[in-house]
Amino acid sequence: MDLTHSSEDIDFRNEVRAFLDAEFPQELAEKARTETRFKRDDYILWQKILAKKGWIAPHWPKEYGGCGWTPVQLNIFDEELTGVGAPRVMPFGIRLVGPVIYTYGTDAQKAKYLPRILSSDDFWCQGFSEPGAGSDLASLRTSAVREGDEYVVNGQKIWTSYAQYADLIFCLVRTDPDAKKQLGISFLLIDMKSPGVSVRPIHTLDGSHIVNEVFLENVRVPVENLVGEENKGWDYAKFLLSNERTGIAGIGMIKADLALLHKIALTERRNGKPLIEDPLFQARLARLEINRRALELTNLRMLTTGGDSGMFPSILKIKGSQLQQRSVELQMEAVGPYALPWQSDAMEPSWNGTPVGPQHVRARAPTYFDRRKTTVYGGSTEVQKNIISKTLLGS
Amino acid sequence: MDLTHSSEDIDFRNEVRAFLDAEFPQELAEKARTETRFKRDDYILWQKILAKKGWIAPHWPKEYGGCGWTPVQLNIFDEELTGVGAPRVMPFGIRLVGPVIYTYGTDAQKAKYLPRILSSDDFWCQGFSEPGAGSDLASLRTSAVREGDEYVVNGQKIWTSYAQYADLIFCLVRTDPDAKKQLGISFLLIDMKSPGVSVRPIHTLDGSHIVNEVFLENVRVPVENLVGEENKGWDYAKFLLSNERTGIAGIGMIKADLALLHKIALTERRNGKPLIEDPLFQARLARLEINRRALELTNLRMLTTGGDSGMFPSILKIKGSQLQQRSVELQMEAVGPYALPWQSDAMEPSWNGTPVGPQHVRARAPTYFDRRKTTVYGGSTEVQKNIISKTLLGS
Amino acid sequence: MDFSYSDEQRMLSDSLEKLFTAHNTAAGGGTAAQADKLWQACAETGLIGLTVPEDHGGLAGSSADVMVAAIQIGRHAVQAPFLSTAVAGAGALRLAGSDAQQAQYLPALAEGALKVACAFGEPDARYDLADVDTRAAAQGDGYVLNGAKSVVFGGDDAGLLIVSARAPDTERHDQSGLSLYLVDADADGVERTAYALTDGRGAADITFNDVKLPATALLGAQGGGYDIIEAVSDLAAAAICAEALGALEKVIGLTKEYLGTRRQFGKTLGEFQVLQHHLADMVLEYEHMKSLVYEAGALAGSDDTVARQQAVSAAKVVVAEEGRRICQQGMQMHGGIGLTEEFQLGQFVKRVAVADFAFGDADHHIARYGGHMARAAAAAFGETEGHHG
Amino acid sequence: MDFSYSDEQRMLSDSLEKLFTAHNTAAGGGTAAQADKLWQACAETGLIGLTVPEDHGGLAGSSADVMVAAIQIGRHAVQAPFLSTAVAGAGALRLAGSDAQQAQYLPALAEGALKVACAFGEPDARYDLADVDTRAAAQGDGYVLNGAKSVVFGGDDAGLLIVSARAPDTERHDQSGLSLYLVDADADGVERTAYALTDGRGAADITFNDVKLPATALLGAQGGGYDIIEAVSDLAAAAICAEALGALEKVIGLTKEYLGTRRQFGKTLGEFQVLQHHLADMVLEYEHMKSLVYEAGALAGSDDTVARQQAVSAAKVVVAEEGRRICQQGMQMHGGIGLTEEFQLGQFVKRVAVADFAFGDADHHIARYGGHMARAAAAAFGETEGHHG
Repeated sequence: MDLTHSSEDIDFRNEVRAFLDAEFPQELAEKARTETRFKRDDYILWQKILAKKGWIAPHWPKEYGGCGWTPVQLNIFDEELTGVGAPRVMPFGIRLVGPVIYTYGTDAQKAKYLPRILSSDDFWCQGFSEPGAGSDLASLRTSAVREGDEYVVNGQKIWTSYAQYADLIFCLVRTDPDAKKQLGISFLLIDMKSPGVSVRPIHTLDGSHIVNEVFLENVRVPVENLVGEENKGWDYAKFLLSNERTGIAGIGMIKADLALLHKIALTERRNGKPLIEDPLFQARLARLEINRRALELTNLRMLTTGGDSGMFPSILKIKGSQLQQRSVELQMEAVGPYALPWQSDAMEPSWNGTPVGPQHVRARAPTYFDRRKTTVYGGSTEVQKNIISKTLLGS
Repeated sequence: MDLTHSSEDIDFRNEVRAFLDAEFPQELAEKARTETRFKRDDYILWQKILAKKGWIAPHWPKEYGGCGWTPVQLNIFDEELTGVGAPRVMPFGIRLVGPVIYTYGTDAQKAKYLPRILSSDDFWCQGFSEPGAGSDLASLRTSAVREGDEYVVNGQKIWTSYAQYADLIFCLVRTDPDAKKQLGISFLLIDMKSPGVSVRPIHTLDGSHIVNEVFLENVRVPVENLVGEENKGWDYAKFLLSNERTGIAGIGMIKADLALLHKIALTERRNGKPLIEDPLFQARLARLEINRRALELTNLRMLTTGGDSGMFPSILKIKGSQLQQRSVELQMEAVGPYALPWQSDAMEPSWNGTPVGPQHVRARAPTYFDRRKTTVYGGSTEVQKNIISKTLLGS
Repeated sequence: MDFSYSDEQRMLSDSLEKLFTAHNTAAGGGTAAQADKLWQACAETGLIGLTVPEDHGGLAGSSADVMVAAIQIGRHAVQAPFLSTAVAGAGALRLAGSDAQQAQYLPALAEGALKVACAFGEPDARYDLADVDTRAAAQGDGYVLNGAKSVVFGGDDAGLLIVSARAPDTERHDQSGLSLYLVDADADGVERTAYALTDGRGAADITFNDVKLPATALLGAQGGGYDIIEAVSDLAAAAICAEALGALEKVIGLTKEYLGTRRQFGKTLGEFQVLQHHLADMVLEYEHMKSLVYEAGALAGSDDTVARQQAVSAAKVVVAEEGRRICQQGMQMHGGIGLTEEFQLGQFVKRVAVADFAFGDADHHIARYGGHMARAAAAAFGETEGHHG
Repeated sequence: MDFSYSDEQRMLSDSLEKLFTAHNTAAGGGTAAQADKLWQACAETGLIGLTVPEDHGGLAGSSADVMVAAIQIGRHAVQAPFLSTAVAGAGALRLAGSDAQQAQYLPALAEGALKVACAFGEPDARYDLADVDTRAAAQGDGYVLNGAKSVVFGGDDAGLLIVSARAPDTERHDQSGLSLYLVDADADGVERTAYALTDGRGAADITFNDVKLPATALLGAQGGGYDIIEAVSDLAAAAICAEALGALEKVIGLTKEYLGTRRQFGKTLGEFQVLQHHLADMVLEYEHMKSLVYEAGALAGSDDTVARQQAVSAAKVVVAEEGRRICQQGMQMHGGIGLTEEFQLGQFVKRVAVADFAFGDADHHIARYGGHMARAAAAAFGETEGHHG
């Protein structure tokens, strides 16, 4: 048992910091500082810098462009990047479809897609959820009917993040309507510019536009865009979702949130003292910090021991999403009456109105509402608890 | 809308207070003050005083000895009695079997049992739960087989409170083994001195002995001890349980607990101040007080409006039992390290050892453990929530 | 002891139900013209003059009547400035106004011709109503006002502002240095930044730069402002709790409906025991909150300051804490759809979020309640000394 | 970064598993003879001298090794005074003892021949270790001790007491006035009231009436007691957290087993989704607690005082709060049977209850953690001023 970072890890952290000092663009740092929402160009700008350094897909196998880092190093990397407020690397290409392609794709698919994922020349989005199929993903109804060398796809996807930016979408589609739920599903790559694809924005309570509905009307997709075998898509989706879950504890983000929270709690005052010295607020904040500490250690414990059991990703997802919510909830509490003015628009880069209150109050209520999604997406808290109890009790 | 007590109610409260000043025995007050456990004689002593005043069964119909008080008055009565620390009136005769007998019993049963219930000459206990039938009461297996003018009863009851004091037990027994669960059950009155009845104490975590196992081996019970019709016992049990639930919020007890808690929090000190002025403890205590306030108002709202729906008893039971637990939990927190010495024996009237710490610390840990039962008995919290959601969603 | 609506209260509630349904308030604030039309209709039903004395054209209603109205306002997500004008504004004028002041302002208020906003909060004050840095200096017959107020409910379009300010020679937190002043919102030196709150209603930050006030601008006694400020703030707090109660009724109703219809894994969501129990928890807390909100409504106008503060703080703590939890649970059970602008859940959730942080947050009110509690306990049992020695 | 047991730790854990199983410790404390036999067996495995330096007959183990042992002690509900003698007692002697003092006491301690108890807490002090009213006055070559200590773990049958006391001319809370003294438990003027704690282990309240001490009784530097007291208390706190972790593993295991076997309404309890999720919650919190307890074990002996205090306080807060909740949930899901003396759940639950209130409760440790947090934040961002002005 040794709970300290090795000197190699410390060196690695310094290397990452040096890179960030040198390469993280000032304009993105300024956006992060002012809590201005990142847009497509911001993501691409940063991803191309990472790609140039060779750090865009560190967890990929080395042969495909990965870095061969240890889990602890991957964790340090994530922490340092979120620590400076870097835009998160869009997961759809790098974390989600990329591994599916290099694991199950044909050589042609690998050659065509992987380089453009690494270079951020393709912006991907994910077409899994449907209006009637949220947590119960396997009940999806979008159909793909084979006609010659093409599939004809009809259906609707929902909650598609950044579809408005996307060049490509990877979809689960039903290729065998008669098979049992999970058995008739295939994994298809679709060009967003194909005729019949349309995107409708969904505006969320926080006042932002990230998610969308994607409509697919007689969209013709070449059969070479099928990944793996027909009707085996559920297996690839499960593989993909297990990758999605491990990153979702969001420890880097929580630490960044807490740093901001400390700053706010030092600035805001109650009864003549900084809020961080107010006994009630301090106790809440300390409890949150202790939870962050526990999550971080548990994450490292899982990474270094491989996890005691299949329930660890769920354990991290639940606690992580709770803390991602709790930290912005305390940020909102910290600003008191300034949680009331609604300044979501002030988070847009194009906005030029008169802000209310100091910089740090603007994003508080919108961010609170935005974060409610973390216990819903990527397998809701309820679904994760089902998984944990199933592991414990059998089923 | 008028949330104040009427002048009649205030007069009534004064009348009860005057009675208590005059009649509540000094020796019982002393036991209450020192948190000494009441025994059989204490209960009987107090019940006979109430009986003499005509206040032993105020909620009964006047013709059977009730007082004709309003629900609000009944509430005031309960509050004042628990406020002075009076032993609670044992519910088994007065609240539970009494109403069953005067509602469903024969004239002979009424004449035989009701006067002795009112006079406390019979001490009753309740034989419902069985080792395999807790919340799922209807799966009980104790059998009663008719032989001539008698039933022969075989089986086992568990969690029988005060069976060690009891003269009589009212039991649910299975009289038709072939009928569906709820349909073959009858309601039987059994003399505890009958051959074949034996009682085994169950010692609980708090170090007290209240509950028991009751074994019934070839116990012969005259058929005239059957209440109502054979195989209709489930209906009477439901009637009885609905009476049990309304009193179970335990508002009087919670108020008495909170009064003690205030006293402790004024005495104990943290950082040089009375604990009640410590911001963290004060906030917890205030939250509990606010909940007590809400429960009390909700109880009165239910009593005066008849309740908006069938879920009100469950709502009161859940919140009431939570607060009964929470108040003694805070009492335990209030004494800090003095929660550690285990002094359950010091609560027995016969004990003559050396106590540790001041009077108010002794009962803290035992009482904490004792109160865990309140969310289990009388329909567990989980069962109550099933009832509420069924009311809301249908089933 | 009676928790039910009186006949008059039932009529008030029913008429507002009809009015707000007709104006489809739940669809949002609407255009300025629609908002004006609604405001006039509110005036005609007597809603705006609800607490205004009869001889000034009002209904002379109680704080309990305000609660009845506010519940409907919450249920229908009404964005009209009822709280600022009819509750706080009318309250301050009633409690502190001279006969002449009442006669001057209240009839116009009740008619819907004059909107009023109370400007008590300041940028650095958090929820401390005595933490006032705005100063009113005597000048000639009148005063000159300098300072800044923040998050003024209804401050965006009020014609009359009721401003707390202190005598220049008093210290920052000194309660006895505070007075209230009536300020024409269009007066020279008044500058406001108007904006919408989270739930869509209007508010403003307002600065006062050498604003000249006549002698008649003083509302109530010189130095007697603090008690009025607290009383008015409690009226507003009780009313916003009632609004939240109405909004929460909708949150629960929508969730219940969703659980009954949405299917997943071959069942309705309502067949999953975990979701059943979450719903039961929401209702359990809602029913207890309801009792406290009723009590706060009944006592918000009471002369017994301690009873008033206890009741209002109790309700406010529970609305803030449990209200937030109910909304979180409601959003969670709706999944993605509950987080969209399109679906109506959001506006009720946002309504509750405003009640969470307006007129004192949970920490503010738990401390106020706790203070009363500690004093009462000390009075009941007497101060004691260390006991173990 | 390595969270797994070393080979030595695994061996220690396995040997204790065997030892405690063989002695059937989970059945309760047993007779005095049985307890003695267990104690001797513990000494033989090296458990009692676990942290004693090798040249005094110990294993020179780390605080992490203590954690490994304490988890087993909790899992088997061992009532032997490991914590008081092997953790706190040995810790104080190691940290503050002169060579002569270590040579005098540690070998006997490691052999199981000498039980030691640290008497730091006082009747009115709650968890404030500087709040000491016991006084040691210089007299001739030595000292005379007067005062009272309360809830001394292992105080019931320790042969040697390590007592915190202050110089007579120092004030009640003055840390620099504190020193530690070695006191023979059988000395004249030492009176103890022995009793059992909630989990069955022995403790005592002890008074000192003009107890004469030789010059050699002083442990560590005069006036240098406080740092030692805090360090020893943290060693004990970390160990009792590990005990609780072991006990909680049993609470969860028993609950899981019960859910899998007990049937109701025609199903096993484990088929009810609400109970499934309660169990998931218990495990979720347990796993996070485990990480904190590991960290506290790793850092409890650290020279970095801030890191030590943060890690210990973090673990202690979570053990107290979540540990209590897990136990409540475990009892609840067991129903009546979980509340009986007969069923083994109770002793593990009581074990956790002792960890809840020993060596600082949740409020004590949240304040200590919060203080470090606030100081670190201020250092990182610098003190700032009011921002809104």
